[in-house]
Amino acid sequence: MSDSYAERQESIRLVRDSAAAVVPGDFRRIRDLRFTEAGFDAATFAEMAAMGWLALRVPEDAGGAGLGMAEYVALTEALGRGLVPEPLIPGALSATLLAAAGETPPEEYVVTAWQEAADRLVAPGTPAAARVFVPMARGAARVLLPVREASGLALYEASALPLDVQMMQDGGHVATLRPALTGARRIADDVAAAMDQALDEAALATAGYLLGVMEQSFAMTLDYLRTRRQFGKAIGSFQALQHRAVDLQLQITLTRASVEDAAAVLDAGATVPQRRAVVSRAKARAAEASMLVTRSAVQLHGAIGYTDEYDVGLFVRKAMVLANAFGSAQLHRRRFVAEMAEED
Amino acid sequence: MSDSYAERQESIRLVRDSAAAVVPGDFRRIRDLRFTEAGFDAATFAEMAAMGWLALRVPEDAGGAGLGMAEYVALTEALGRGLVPEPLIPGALSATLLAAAGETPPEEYVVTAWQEAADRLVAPGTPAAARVFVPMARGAARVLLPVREASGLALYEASALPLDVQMMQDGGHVATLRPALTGARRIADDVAAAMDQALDEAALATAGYLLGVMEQSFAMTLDYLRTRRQFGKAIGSFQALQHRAVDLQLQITLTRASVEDAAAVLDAGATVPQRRAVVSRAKARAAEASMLVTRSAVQLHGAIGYTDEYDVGLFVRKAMVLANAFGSAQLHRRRFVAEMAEED
Amino acid sequence: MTLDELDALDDAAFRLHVREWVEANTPEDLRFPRRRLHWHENRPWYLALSRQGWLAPAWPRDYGGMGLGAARQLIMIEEFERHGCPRVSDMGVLMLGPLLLKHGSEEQKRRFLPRILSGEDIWAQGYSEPDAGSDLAALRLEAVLDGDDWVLNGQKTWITFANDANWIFVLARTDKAAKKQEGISFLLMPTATPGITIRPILNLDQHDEFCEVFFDNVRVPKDMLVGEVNKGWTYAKALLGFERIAIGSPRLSANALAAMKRLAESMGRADDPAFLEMHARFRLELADLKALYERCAAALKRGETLGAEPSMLKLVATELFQRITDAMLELAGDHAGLLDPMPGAALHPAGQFLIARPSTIFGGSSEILRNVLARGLLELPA
Amino acid sequence: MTLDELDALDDAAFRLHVREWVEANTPEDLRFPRRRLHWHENRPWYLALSRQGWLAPAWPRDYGGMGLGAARQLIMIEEFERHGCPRVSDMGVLMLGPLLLKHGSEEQKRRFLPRILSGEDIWAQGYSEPDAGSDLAALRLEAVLDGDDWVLNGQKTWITFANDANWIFVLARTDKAAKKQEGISFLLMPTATPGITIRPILNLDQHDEFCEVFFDNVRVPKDMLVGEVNKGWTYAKALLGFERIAIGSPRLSANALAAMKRLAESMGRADDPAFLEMHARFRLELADLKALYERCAAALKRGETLGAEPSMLKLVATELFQRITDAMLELAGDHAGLLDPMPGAALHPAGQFLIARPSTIFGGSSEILRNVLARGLLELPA
Repeated sequence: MSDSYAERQESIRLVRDSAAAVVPGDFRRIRDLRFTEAGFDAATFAEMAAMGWLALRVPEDAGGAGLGMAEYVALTEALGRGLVPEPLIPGALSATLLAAAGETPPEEYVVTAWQEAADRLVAPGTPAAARVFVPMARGAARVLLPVREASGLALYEASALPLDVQMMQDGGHVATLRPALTGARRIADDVAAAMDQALDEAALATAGYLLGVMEQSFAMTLDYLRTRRQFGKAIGSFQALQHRAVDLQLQITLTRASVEDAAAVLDAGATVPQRRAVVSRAKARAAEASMLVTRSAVQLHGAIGYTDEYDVGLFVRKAMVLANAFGSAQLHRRRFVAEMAEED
Repeated sequence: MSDSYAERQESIRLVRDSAAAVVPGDFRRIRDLRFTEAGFDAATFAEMAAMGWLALRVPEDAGGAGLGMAEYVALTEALGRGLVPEPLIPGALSATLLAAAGETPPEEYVVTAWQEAADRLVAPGTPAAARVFVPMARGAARVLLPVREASGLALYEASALPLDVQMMQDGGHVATLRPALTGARRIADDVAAAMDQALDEAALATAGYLLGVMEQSFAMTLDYLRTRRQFGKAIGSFQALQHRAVDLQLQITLTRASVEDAAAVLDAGATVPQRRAVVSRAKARAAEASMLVTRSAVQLHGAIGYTDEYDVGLFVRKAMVLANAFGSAQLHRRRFVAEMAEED
Repeated sequence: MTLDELDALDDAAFRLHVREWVEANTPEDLRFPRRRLHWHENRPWYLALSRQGWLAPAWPRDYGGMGLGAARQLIMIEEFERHGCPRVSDMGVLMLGPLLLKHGSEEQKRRFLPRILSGEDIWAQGYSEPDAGSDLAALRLEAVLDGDDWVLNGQKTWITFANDANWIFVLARTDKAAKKQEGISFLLMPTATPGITIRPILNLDQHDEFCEVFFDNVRVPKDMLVGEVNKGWTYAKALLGFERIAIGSPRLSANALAAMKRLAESMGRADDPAFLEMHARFRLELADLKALYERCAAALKRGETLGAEPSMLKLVATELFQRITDAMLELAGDHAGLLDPMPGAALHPAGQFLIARPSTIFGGSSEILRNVLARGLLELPA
Repeated sequence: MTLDELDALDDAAFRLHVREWVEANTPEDLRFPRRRLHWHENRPWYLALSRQGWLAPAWPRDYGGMGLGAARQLIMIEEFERHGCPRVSDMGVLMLGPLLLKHGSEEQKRRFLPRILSGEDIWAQGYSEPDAGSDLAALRLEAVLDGDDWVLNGQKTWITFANDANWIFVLARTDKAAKKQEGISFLLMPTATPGITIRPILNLDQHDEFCEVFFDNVRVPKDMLVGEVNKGWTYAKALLGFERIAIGSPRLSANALAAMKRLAESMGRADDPAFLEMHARFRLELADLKALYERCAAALKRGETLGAEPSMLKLVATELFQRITDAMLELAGDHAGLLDPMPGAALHPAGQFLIARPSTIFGGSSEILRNVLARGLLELPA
């Protein structure tokens, strides 16, 4: 990660460009996949894996792309702009765990069932505890289970588990899984440190995705303000709406500064407390700002923004799902304070 | 307090009209009294006492006017509009205590030194504790001291005590007094209940004063918005400023509803928890709203609002002093929650 | 109890009587509905009110109403709200009825009012258009006189439950040469009239509450015009203020805040000091909203006319409702994104969040209300 | 160390060198001043910088400056801020110097620049007028050519420390017939010129930071015009952006937040969960402001030109500063109204609150900046 600034920017640009392949100009594909069985398209997921995105954070000598968090958040930001439903972030989390255990990064969607309660960012690994909010589980080829054992946080692979599925506002789903270790394959003795880091990286990647979500919903809102006319003029000429738009832009600008700063800190080799602090800061900001921007986008569109058929509503519903994924703003505010040394 | 609505409104109107006597159209008198020894005018105070305002809440059979809290907050609102510096509220508090002890309401400024720490609304009466934030003490003719004794919260009168004076932003002052009971006159054995009620009434009267402060500073701001021109038109025609003005009006409207509702609840004969809850609600709202309105008034006036010679600044400096007098918004929010039964 | 007997009660006894009847007669499964109910859902409650003669508290008794003053109407509304009675398909009762009573011909009154009271006719209100929402006077639905018929061409949108209604009243442009607010007329027609097409619009809450209505050479007989031609805007505008008092009720915020507390309990955060602080702030705001609402209600009960208060009330109430539901989403953690209510709890933060959205858009958007208050109440220059 | 020797250092060594010198040479009693200092107060620090040759990092070396690039200038600013160095009477260094260097005659440069560096001349900036603040181009101070002199009549206001300055530069209208932004010229004169009257204005913090300046038939020789006649607005506007980066520094908010914590300790509230929650939110906001500031600083260090960023930074920084000081007042309880610092503690919540006020008014008010960003950055229509 010691490349020059220019080299780094070029690498990020390449990632952004490649993302264009799965981010088309309209949201037809996104709409068609809503509320379907898998909630995403396996072929598109495979294409993303083939581009090396699943293993983007896996070191090159472990079969990955060995890229930095700066590239990862640039990628998820691009995906967020397109509301891409393929579960890259949970898939990449699993790839990182598998790589840490010495296994080849997968090509298909492998989901890790780490969460035991709502609004958590730790994997207790309680052997018998139900695993909740497992994202897009019906489309997963394999399930990884962290399990607390004497050796540490062991990692298992289980092929099938009973599912209890709940649909989400964005058209995807989450599942509750009950661990069944009978016949499960034991992959590693202790992935505790890798798990912690992977969860932080997933939280930051989610912040990046939310940045894309708010950028795009804001861009659509600006277009609407420029073209929609009321009382004989474009509504974007009304000063109260202009100032509101500027306030939203400030939130987007701050979110970008926060997310990209966090990525840079991680890429520069942060200590665990530093990593936690900057990730929590970025995720807290992205969660709050994405809700503000997407719900304001609906308000600024007026009545049409409240219809399901108009695309701007897709963004608020995506933010409703992801703002709290990998920890709510509340959780991250507290973690930030707990991890931060006193301010200078 | 069981008069008809129309009778009550007439009584309130009379109080408002009489207040006009000490609330002139300009702020010359207010400016002249700033940072002077007493901080207020003894003759004006005597005039206010002569109109029966000090003993407004004292029952008629005890020599007072026997009016309700509705009249009292209408009066303090009018005084707040004029930034009247005479310490009516602390004076009335003392009058209420004296009346409770069977004494005649005073004609001059008697101050009660009840407070032992910043941001409190209880009078512990610790015998040796310094009494702090005693308002306008240099202009007081007499000082009352509540003192905790075996009999309850006894009340003493002390003629002179060493002063440590601090000037305030509004041009008045507060003093720290050290109790000296030698030679003090013992007035009553237990004024605990009267003290509690008097403090609540003072807090609500302060909320009324703050309502007047924000009403008047907002009215001046509206005038300025209507007349000041920039970029070729009145700045009040700019929509962003219009919406800001509406938001301030909403706060004023809510404050009025809150203050007048609290006064009505007290006048209807509230229980102690009910009284505490509604007073705290009104004072919390008035404290926050008055700071918002007066500081926004400065901002909306632009550079001129930041000068000492322009009157709008007098209002923010008055609010800075009174927003936290008889308890900050924080204190009152907590007291409200502690006293309120669960919401329906 | 007859209307005369009701009149003889004092306010407290009247309230008690209403309360007892509402408790006994509101269907349990319709109370505190999460969404506005379709006609096929609210019909039992509509018909219960109809049978009791309580459907139209504001209409004169000559026309089947209760003929109550504002104070008694408010007591009824308060009791309905307290018991979570659902809103019925009420465009006929609330909007068309008062308008016909004021501007309709005697024949129109005798023909339409009884069928509203009986539930035979369910009305939809056709005002908004794709380019005439907040700027309603910009409407373009065209009505041209052809022999004895008006011929309508154009489109309406955001028509609440047009898919439930068998009749619709519309504002249509009958004089293109006139100024914006003039040249608009008020017309009535069955939704089954040839040329009318109704298309439901799914909203963000996945509910088909709104519809688009298309008019393609729709012929409406001349006698279906209400009042004078080109005066429709004036008639309609006088009634538009009505919705604002209802939407200024603290009930929605109170329900949301109660739900927030249950949510905090289910998340194990009910004793969390940060939650308690936030909750306390909302409780204070709700209490002040209630004080403002009751102040307006008391003025109405005294027979006073309200000026800017309903608009201020709507701003305060709807924006508080939104802020409470915004905060609920953060509190809900991973539950915030659930499409359906949370398993095992009658809680649905996402649903309440979405339902809070349109309250600042419809019935006078927050932006428009602020414009109007700035000019009208604060007398700021244009 | 000579300038060439400084050039030879890498950034880290340069920063260390600056830091050591600043630590050793900033007068202790001037650090972290509560208010902007008068010339008689900041003079020792001004002269120390002058003696060291560090007063004008941005000026070319030919004219006595350090000739540093943006990166090194920022390192110096960062170190000055870290040590709480006071702002000096810097209108000559920051505003007039760059303008003369770009548009002044060689004679003007040779005459005025050395006297700025030596502290012989202290300059005031005369731009704003009573009816030309945010709308600066509306200025009306009139300059009419009479023989070899310009004759000035009119008034300036909000002139920072005009009472300290012996020279003043002004924008004056030299062509009334031209359009608003045209017909404005840039003129220099001693404040002792006959006909000039300076009146200090007390601000809310009871500080005489600003002055009114009246011009009554003030005669200014022709050669005191900078550049071309009627081009003054263009010259001045190009420099107006400068102040915004400095005012976007997180330092003021950081200092206020640190003071808030000490205040909470002195109030016995440092462990109060509600305080901790509020403080945590501000810490997060401050950290993000720092990230944004450092992002802008890094771009400047790379030699990039900033567009809308300084304006955004100013909005974020000044509004955060205000919100922190707003919250401090509530926390301070009865201390909030004190005219002077709290007894026994180096805390003055009222002072910080008042000092935070003008930051959103001067140097581009928040309202004007939002207008400009809406049109320029967001490309919203006029």
